[in-house]
Amino acid sequence: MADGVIKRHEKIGTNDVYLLDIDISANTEKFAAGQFVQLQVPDGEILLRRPLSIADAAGSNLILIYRVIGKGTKRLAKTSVGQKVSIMGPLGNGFDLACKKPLLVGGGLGIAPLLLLAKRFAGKADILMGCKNVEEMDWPLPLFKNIVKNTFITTDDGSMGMRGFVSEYLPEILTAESYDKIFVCGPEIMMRSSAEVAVRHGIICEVSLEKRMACGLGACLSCTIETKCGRKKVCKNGPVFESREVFF
Amino acid sequence: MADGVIKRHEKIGTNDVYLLDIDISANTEKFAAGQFVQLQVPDGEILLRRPLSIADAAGSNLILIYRVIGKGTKRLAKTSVGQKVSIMGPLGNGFDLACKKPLLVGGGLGIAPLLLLAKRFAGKADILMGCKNVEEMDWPLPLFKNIVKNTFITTDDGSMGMRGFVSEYLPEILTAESYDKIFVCGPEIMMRSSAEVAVRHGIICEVSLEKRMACGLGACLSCTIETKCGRKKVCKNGPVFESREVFF
Amino acid sequence: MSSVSLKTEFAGIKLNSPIMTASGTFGFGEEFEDFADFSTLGAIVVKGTTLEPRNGNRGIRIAETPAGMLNCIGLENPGVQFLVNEILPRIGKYNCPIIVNISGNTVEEYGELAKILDIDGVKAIELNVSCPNVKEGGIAFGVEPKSMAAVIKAAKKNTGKPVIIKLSPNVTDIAVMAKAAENAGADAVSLINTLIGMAIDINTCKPVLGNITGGLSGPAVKPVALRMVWQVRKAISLPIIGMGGIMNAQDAIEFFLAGADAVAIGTANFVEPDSTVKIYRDLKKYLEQKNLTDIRDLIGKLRT
Amino acid sequence: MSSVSLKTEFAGIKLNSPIMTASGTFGFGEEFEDFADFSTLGAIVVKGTTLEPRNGNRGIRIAETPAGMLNCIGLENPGVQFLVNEILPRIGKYNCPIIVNISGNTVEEYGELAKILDIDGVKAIELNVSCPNVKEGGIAFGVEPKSMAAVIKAAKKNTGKPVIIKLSPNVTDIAVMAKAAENAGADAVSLINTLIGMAIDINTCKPVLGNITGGLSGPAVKPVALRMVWQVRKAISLPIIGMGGIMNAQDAIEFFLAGADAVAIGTANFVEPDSTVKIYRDLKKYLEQKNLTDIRDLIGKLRT
Ligand SMILES: Cc1cc2nc3c(=O)[nH]c(=O)nc-3n(C[C@H](O)[C@H](O)[C@H](O)COP(=O)(O)OP(=O)(O)OC[C@H]3O[C@@H](n4cnc5c(N)ncnc54)[C@H](O)[C@@H]3O)c2cc1C
Ligand SMILES: Cc1cc2nc3c(=O)[nH]c(=O)nc-3n(C[C@H](O)[C@H](O)[C@H](O)COP(=O)(O)OP(=O)(O)OC[C@H]3O[C@@H](n4cnc5c(N)ncnc54)[C@H](O)[C@@H]3O)c2cc1C
Ligand SMILES: Cc1cc2nc3c(=O)[nH]c(=O)nc-3n(C[C@H](O)[C@H](O)[C@H](O)COP(=O)(O)O)c2cc1C
Ligand SMILES: Cc1cc2nc3c(=O)[nH]c(=O)nc-3n(C[C@H](O)[C@H](O)[C@H](O)COP(=O)(O)O)c2cc1C
Ligand code: FES
Ligand code: FES
Repeated sequence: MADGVIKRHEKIGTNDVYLLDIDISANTEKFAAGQFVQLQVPDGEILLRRPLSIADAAGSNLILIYRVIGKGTKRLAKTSVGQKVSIMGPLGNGFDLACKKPLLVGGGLGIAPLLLLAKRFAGKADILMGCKNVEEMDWPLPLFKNIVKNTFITTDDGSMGMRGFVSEYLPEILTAESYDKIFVCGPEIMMRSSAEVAVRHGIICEVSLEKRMACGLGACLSCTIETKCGRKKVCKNGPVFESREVFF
Repeated sequence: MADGVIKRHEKIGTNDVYLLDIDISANTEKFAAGQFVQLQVPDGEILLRRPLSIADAAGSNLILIYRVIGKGTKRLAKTSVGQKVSIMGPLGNGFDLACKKPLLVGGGLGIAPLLLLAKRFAGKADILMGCKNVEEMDWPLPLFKNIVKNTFITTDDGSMGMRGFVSEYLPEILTAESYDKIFVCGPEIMMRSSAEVAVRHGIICEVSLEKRMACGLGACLSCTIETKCGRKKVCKNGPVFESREVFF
Repeated sequence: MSSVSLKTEFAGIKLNSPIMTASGTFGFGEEFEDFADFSTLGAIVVKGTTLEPRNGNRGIRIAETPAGMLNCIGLENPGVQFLVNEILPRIGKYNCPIIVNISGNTVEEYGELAKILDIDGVKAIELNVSCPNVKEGGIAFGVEPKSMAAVIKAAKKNTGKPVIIKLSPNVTDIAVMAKAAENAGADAVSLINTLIGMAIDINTCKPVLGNITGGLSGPAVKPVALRMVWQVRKAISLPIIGMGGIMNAQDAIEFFLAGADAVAIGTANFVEPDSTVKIYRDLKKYLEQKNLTDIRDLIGKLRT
Repeated sequence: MSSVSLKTEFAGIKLNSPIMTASGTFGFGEEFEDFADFSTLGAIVVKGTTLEPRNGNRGIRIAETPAGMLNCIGLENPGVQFLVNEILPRIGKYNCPIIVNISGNTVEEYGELAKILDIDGVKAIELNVSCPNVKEGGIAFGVEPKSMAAVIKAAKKNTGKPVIIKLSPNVTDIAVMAKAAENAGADAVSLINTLIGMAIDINTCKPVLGNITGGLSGPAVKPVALRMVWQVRKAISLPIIGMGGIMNAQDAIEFFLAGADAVAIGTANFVEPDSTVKIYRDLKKYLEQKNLTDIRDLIGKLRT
């Protein structure tokens, strides 16, 4: 629980993608990539908190990157620098960094949490990112510029990088380089197909799931999923899972 | 109906009194003193509009003066310059200016609409204002400085002007000067007792009533009152009434 | 020009759109002359009318609640004769179907009112058996299938106009009430009236409302209203006017999908007096986006 | 030191405060360890428990609505044996009374559950006969006085603990249900459970919730909940746990004034996980301001 103050808030992507920089007056050093926060949309109209991944963290600053989807994020986009915002978190379990040669795989807004992950890997990770088209690449490209080794790109329409989905390009990449773990975040279908490729290549794969959440604390059971090891709560036991546990 | 933009918004009274200056991009020349607007509290948390008297108007600017009372005004106090705010109005009937020597009588926040009234009388009106104590006089005094002839003051605790209620001081003033109409706005009990004094002195008295309102248009019947001439709607037939019509 | 049509028919009445106003929230229409566009309104449902004029309840009549409001107006109205003699002639000029909402103290009064209103200038009558704010009549008839049926029959016997019964949400099973209404010969149902609620002033330790309890309306009740429309749609085949917390076209579309043939806009009129105009416009836009040309293609099309 | 005491007794159970948690919104307490202060909580009412473990409903389980939320969790729980063997021993350390909320498919199951839970570590049982999100059991028992009475009797026969019946708001007359509960031997009533509601996604034309309908909770329902507590207070003399949209001390005070002997905090826990702590603090402040020393001086003190 922290009362943060908005330090920066700007549209960074043509397609309604915003970056929110919040000073939470607490050290964020221990925040793990893949963890999330429950943010209260200011001004009282929105009842439930909204789960947003920690995109980046440094000092007492927390960076969230979000896309305007519905009522809550639309309202959030109207808040201004200087406003207070209540944050619960960090919540859940982040990615397990133990590996030698990591490949990050992100699709759409799922690219956001990979930012902190890339930083935690201190330059040794590669990234494969996929978006609909070149316009949607406007925000991730500059952000990842100096924090990853190699960048691979796909767009659905081929307007930048390879044409197609990341999972189609993934076999090629996994064959060319000897990654020992991949970290996937994006739409469920994209995570599923990427995980399949990873499994086929005998590479461990972690994915980050999204489910509607009320409490974010494991209490309300809004977010339970069926896993190979029984029922789990995305908010508490995830959002990051080993892919074979959840896609089976 | 107008979408206004907040041009100025500041606390003008120690006791949570705020001044809101809104540019409504429409000429306010014809707005009558005593009329009100239905203001939508920005940011979506508050459902119903709030009725606020027109305190002043010039060019396309509308001045509202309000005290923080409950949820709506508390929320309103948080809005900032530059924000849009939806205004319905001017609504209702204002004061009838026809008279030779007017005395304005205001209590507490009821002093606000007398500001525009004083201006409409172009300096020829006197004012009698009553507040709890000298602190509460902080906002009205400077506002009325150059727009009325004589200013009489009462405070409940005697910390400024006469000690007591305006209605106690009123007989003295009415005897000393030959006013031909008094205009009263304030708490109902103060309007009632002032109206009684006026009637006793044979002077016409107009009062401005407050009732909870939903529509402000005469449709919902939230605000009906019993008058000598049948049931009336404060929003549509008032808020200004001849005192003998409503206090009988 | 848009090829989308919002014209529709409801219980045999031709409507320019399926967007009506909810009784008690739109006065007699006149009050909204500056804001509404009567050519896009399906019907004006006027304030609840009784045989004799009524003063309504004393004390505070409205309170705001989270995303809603409570009212205990208590059927203040000038009486049916005044409506017939003074108001109906005046509002005829809008060329908009007028539906008169009526309340009686007894079954017979409903019949009497229906008879008096069986005149030109009235397109249908809506039976209010669900007003929570009056002691007699009102809700008593609306929570018990038999007395509701009696009211419907009394009205039907006395008028040739379509008779719409307005259902109370304050019941265990709204489908049972709707079926009883269908069996009693109602031509249509409208739902929901307000949920009974209360608010307390913790400074004075008194109820906020003069009548202690009041009717809850507005966005807060929308989920309940929508569920009830859906339940009733499955239970009967009469046309339905859906209402309860509709603030915008999205809300209205939810009601159409759930099975409402028309919708009524209530509390929204207080918030934005031109709500009906905006809903008309945005509803058209939605149909265009969905490549639908007729509002009726939307009704009841919920995919479950 | 403040001389105000929030200590109270409820159905014979000594409570540190009249502030409880509502079943299903506070897990088993553990999830709120970082936020709650168990010494200021009257009781933890744990998630609804059934004889066998349940998976709950498929698909989307919550939706936000204006000032409220819909849920169709569907009583997911690990079953009573797991509760007894694993969870109760763990949460005993909080030294906070535990009330177990139970649901059965049949009258007999309620009896069986009551028997299994007639153990140390359980202070009372709350009968959930009003869950709108499961096909069997659930609400069916909660809208009909006779079957509700049967459930109460089955439970009472099998336990020495106080039996609290949780009333459904989805009924025509809550006072009738409360009286039936009192006559059947219940030791206390709690109200309200959720109102049945629905939401539709107008892009997909499908219901938002996996179970189509869900239970509405949060500030939106507060006026209805408050009215029902007031009605029930007038109808019976059993102690009442009031709930429904309580977000802060002001809301809680409204419930006390209306006649609730204790309150339960539900949806508020999701919004502010330390809601119960804040309500405890602000409730004390209010009593001080009013020069009251005992929370019981507030209960039922509505001036009408
Ligand atoms: C662990 C986690 C991390 C996330 N991280 C990000 C992020 O970094 N950036 C980002 O843009 N989005 C992220 N999301 C998705 C984000 O929570 C939703 O886009 C957001 O809640 C939409 O809210 P809304 O009010 O605008 O939409 P509405 O559709 O109006 O919301 C209605 C309800 O559904 C929920 N909801 C809607 N979409 C989603 C979704 N995809 N996942 C979960 N709940 C949803 C809302 O929280 C709300 O309760 C994350 C979701 C989860 C679960
Ligand atoms: C015609 C008219 C002109 C007014 N002019 C002014 C003005 O110039 N300055 C000013 O400070 N106040 C004025 N008021 C009073 C002002 O409307 C209330 O103070 C305000 O609505 C309180 O809102 P709230 O949400 O803060 O209070 P809450 O108590 O939370 O409001 C709850 C509900 O009660 C209504 N309400 C509460 N108090 C009043 C009241 N005194 N009169 C009418 N409705 C009330 C609110 O509008 C709202 O619907 C005027 C009222 C009327 C009817
Ligand atoms: C101030 C007010 C007055 C009302 N008066 C009546 C009435 O006279 N007759 C009636 O049948 N319903 C009456 N209603 C109920 C509305 O017609 C409608 O059923 C209800 O408000 C739900 O719709 P809404 O949420 O869109 O307002 C009234 C509602 C309000 C808010
Ligand atoms: C997510 C969720 C789960 C719930 N689960 C249960 C339950 O298992 N048993 C029960 O009796 N009530 C359950 N309820 C109802 C609450 O206990 C409470 O009665 C209701 O939410 C109203 O209170 P509130 O508005 O403060 O949330 C649940 C409510 C929610 C929101
Ligand atoms: S969000 Fe409540 S259990 Fe996961
Ligand atoms: S506020 Fe609606 S009639 Fe006056």
